[in-house]
Amino acid sequence: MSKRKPAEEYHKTFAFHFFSWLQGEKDPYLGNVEMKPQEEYVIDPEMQLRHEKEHDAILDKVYDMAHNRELRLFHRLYQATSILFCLFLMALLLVTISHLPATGAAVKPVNNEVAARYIESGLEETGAVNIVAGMILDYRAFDTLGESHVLFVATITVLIMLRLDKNKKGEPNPLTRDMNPNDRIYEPKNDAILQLVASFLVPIIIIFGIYIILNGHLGPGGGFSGGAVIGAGLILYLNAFGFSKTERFFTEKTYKWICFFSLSFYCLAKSYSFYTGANHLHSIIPKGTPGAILSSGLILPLNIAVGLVVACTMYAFYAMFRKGGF
Amino acid sequence: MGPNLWINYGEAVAAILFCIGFTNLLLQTNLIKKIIGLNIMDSAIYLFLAEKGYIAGRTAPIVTDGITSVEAYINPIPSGLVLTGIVVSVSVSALMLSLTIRLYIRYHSLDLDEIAAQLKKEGR
Amino acid sequence: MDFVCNFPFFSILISLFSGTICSVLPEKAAKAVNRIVIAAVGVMSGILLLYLLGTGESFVYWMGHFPAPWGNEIRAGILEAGMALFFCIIMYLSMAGGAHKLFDEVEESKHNLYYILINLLLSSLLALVYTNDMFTAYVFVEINTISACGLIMIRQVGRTIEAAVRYMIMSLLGSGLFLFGLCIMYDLTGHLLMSNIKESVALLIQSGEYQIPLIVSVALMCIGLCIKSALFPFHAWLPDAYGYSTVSSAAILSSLVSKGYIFLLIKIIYRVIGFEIFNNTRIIDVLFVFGLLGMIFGSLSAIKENDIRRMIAYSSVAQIGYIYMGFGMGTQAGMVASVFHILSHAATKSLLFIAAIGLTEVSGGSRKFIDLTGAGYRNKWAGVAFTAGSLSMVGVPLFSGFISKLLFAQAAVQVEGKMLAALIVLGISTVLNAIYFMKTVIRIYATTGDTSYPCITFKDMKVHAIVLLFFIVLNIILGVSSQPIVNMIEQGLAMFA
Amino acid sequence: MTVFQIILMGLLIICAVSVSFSKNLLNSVLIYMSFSLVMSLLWICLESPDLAITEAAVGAGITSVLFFVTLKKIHAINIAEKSEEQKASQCPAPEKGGQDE
Repeated sequence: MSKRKPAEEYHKTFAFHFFSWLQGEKDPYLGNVEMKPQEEYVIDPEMQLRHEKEHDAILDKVYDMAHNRELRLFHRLYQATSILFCLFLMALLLVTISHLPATGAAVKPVNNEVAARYIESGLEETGAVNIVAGMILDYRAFDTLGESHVLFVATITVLIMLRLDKNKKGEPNPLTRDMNPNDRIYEPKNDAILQLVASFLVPIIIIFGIYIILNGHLGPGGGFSGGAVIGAGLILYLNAFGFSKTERFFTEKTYKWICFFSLSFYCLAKSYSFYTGANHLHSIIPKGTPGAILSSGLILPLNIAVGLVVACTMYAFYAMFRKGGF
Repeated sequence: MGPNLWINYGEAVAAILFCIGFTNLLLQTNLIKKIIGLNIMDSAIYLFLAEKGYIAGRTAPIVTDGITSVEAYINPIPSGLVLTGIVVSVSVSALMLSLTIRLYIRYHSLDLDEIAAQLKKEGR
Repeated sequence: MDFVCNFPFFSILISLFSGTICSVLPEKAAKAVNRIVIAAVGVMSGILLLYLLGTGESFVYWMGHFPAPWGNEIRAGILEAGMALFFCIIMYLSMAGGAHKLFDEVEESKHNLYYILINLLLSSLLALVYTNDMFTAYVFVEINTISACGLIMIRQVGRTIEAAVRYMIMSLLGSGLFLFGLCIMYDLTGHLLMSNIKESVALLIQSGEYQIPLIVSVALMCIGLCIKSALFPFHAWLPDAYGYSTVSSAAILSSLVSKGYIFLLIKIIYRVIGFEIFNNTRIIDVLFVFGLLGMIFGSLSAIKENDIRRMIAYSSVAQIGYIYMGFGMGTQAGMVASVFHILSHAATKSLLFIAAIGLTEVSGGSRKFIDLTGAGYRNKWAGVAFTAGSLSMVGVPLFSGFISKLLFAQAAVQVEGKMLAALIVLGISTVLNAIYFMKTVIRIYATTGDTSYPCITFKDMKVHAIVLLFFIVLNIILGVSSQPIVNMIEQGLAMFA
Repeated sequence: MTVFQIILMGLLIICAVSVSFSKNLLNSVLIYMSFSLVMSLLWICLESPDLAITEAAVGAGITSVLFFVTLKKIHAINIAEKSEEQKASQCPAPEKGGQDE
């Protein structure tokens, strides 16, 4: 590369274009690529040596079986008891299972009046063609309310663990240094194949996810599976185009408010239905004609709320794992 | 031994998988493998539960052609319970994985005993 | 139906919903919301308790439009309302007492997340207390586990993260076993609601069908909950988790989270299996033995420890052993003693944790006994409170610990075969308790202490001192007016059946 | 259909056992992914399409992606084999073999 020419001039030469094409920064067909290709992760040899030394010292201490007979005995004992316990548990469970009612039989304790009522009057009482959806979102809705909060609290704990906040003075978190810097600076490699495929697939995946959510009361599916599909689509988009593109429409604020509104709607709607149910009041929510898309009372809106929460949560998990924030 | 072991082969498989997962959780030193063992254990329970609802020769509980007789569909309750359970298991594994990342960044190890020894050495 | 009957439902929903709200609020507002919610739930539980004492009958509350075997239910009786009230009091006091430490130990931008966790923990505890459905119990057990894990690891030092991993692994083993037991039980009875399962179980016992699966299922559920509440051989995660997390977390974890699981176990014994049927199995003998072992080994580990927080944590292992010993006796009196010990231990243990933080503050932040010498003079309030807590733990009259030991001894006398073992171990354990707690008390009142540390007066720590005062008063109330509380527990247990 | 179910269940057990014994973390995650896929097929056989969709989207999709990111974060994808070799060459380490079940 020529060093005699000033930078501006050099940028116009063929050599510059050629070399930048060679390094993958520029594509004659797509134009400038956003970022440099990812460098291979190279461990700092000094760090590596230090870690290995520490590691060996620790290993010597922990697994120094020759000098530490007590420890060895304990390890052996632990392994032996664990294996014995598991074998015992397996034998116990197999014996138990051999005494359980036969699988596939129509007459057994499980198939009692509860299941019968769900099947026979589920369509009438909940308006949902998919009996499972009717069951989890109407008959046993309290479980499902708890379930969505399990997801919520798991996100909160992941945020606590992995979100890298700046401290009071605006300095970055000291952990940022320890996290692999390569992964944060060089975002996903701008791969033309991946981008082309993603631009095909992402809309299809997201539309399919929306179909699953909206169809939850009519066929297999529902808020959770549809939300997971949409989340997978968003993750694919992120991988293909990088954080700078997704940040245009999805930041932490978006996530916070979507989650807040969906969960609040869920809580309030279900509170209303629990309250009216327990106090034997008439619920004003119409059931609609079974089979139509706008039917089955609260099930469709609840599915949409759950779907939004799940999609955002899945994307948030991925973003947290990837770079410690959105 | 009771009479139904060979008829209940699905449940038996579930029990075996449960024990494999359990053993993994107890004996693996690597945290990632522990987490996989945990997921296998959870899946085994869900398989067990789903087998409970299955009735031979009947179809999935989605009303078709307006037929709402009990003889047409399998039991919908276990499916609903498993659906709830899967959500719980995915949340738990995300949480465990995030803990693993933090531990690795701090201690460069995935072995809990080793980390405990490092902690002892640091004296904190 | 009276309007009061809505209160259990309101308290669960308010605390769930406040968790969602706190996620968009800044820290100060989140703290206010958190305090208001805990206070409101406490007041509601109190009113509910008075109402139930008036009517003398428990009631069920539909969660939805469908009656018992089809819909979901919650149920409230005297014991449930009392527990909810007690949990709220302890939680409020622990939060207030540890609030000033929270800011040193947790990253600043994550304070509001702490309040979310507390709100969700409260809702899951309330749901565990009130629920009448086994699967709902499982879901809320999971919420409880995850938020407890969050409380441990929010102070991000290596020890707590490692402790959180250990805690999660043990807890998930427990959840897995519990869920498997639940599935077998569902297969045998076809129901998930507690009262319906109980009817079916009674029928099964009469007809003699499915005996083996029934016992296995009960055993699996028991083992699962024992693991989750850190009964003796499964306590490896406990000292680090309680010893290094923030002080509010340690107080809440030791006095509420493990007690929530134990309360669920009591509910299962009474409302799912039936007390007599449970007592005819061999499971109670196993619980009895592990309880005794826990009482001795927990205390022995506590004696060896030279870190004050970890010592208190090991003492928890011993106290949980007491509770399971009460279950193992298999009599009504043993059960009453256990329930009373849940209350007394919760009140005392959170007092000890909160007082210990006051002592370490005046010793340069060190928790080693050697640095704590003379700390009782430097922080008089914390010293007095710690002494009161220790006396209660050892079982000195006037304090709650004495009454629970008395109840255990009375219950043990009624049981043939287990009397000797129970009384001997109770004696040994009391002596061991006295050794390690009195050692600490003597240490903090030794006059040879390092005088270079600053003294703290009442003005510097008003809230902390008032909280400690409340805890001491709570302990003395439990110790002095124990008879009405014991009567209430008996009444509540009778309502369970 | 029964034969098909039995084959699937056999696959499940094979997957679960080989996860436990595989040395490479990337391999075990891939095997776990196929475990989830087999599971979702099995749920179709058990007439629970809801579960099949959810398992395919969550077990084989999201959970595995999270595993992959974790592996990337802890550099297990690149250096797992290298360090195994190093360890083997540096010390014979019989004690480690006992740990690895």
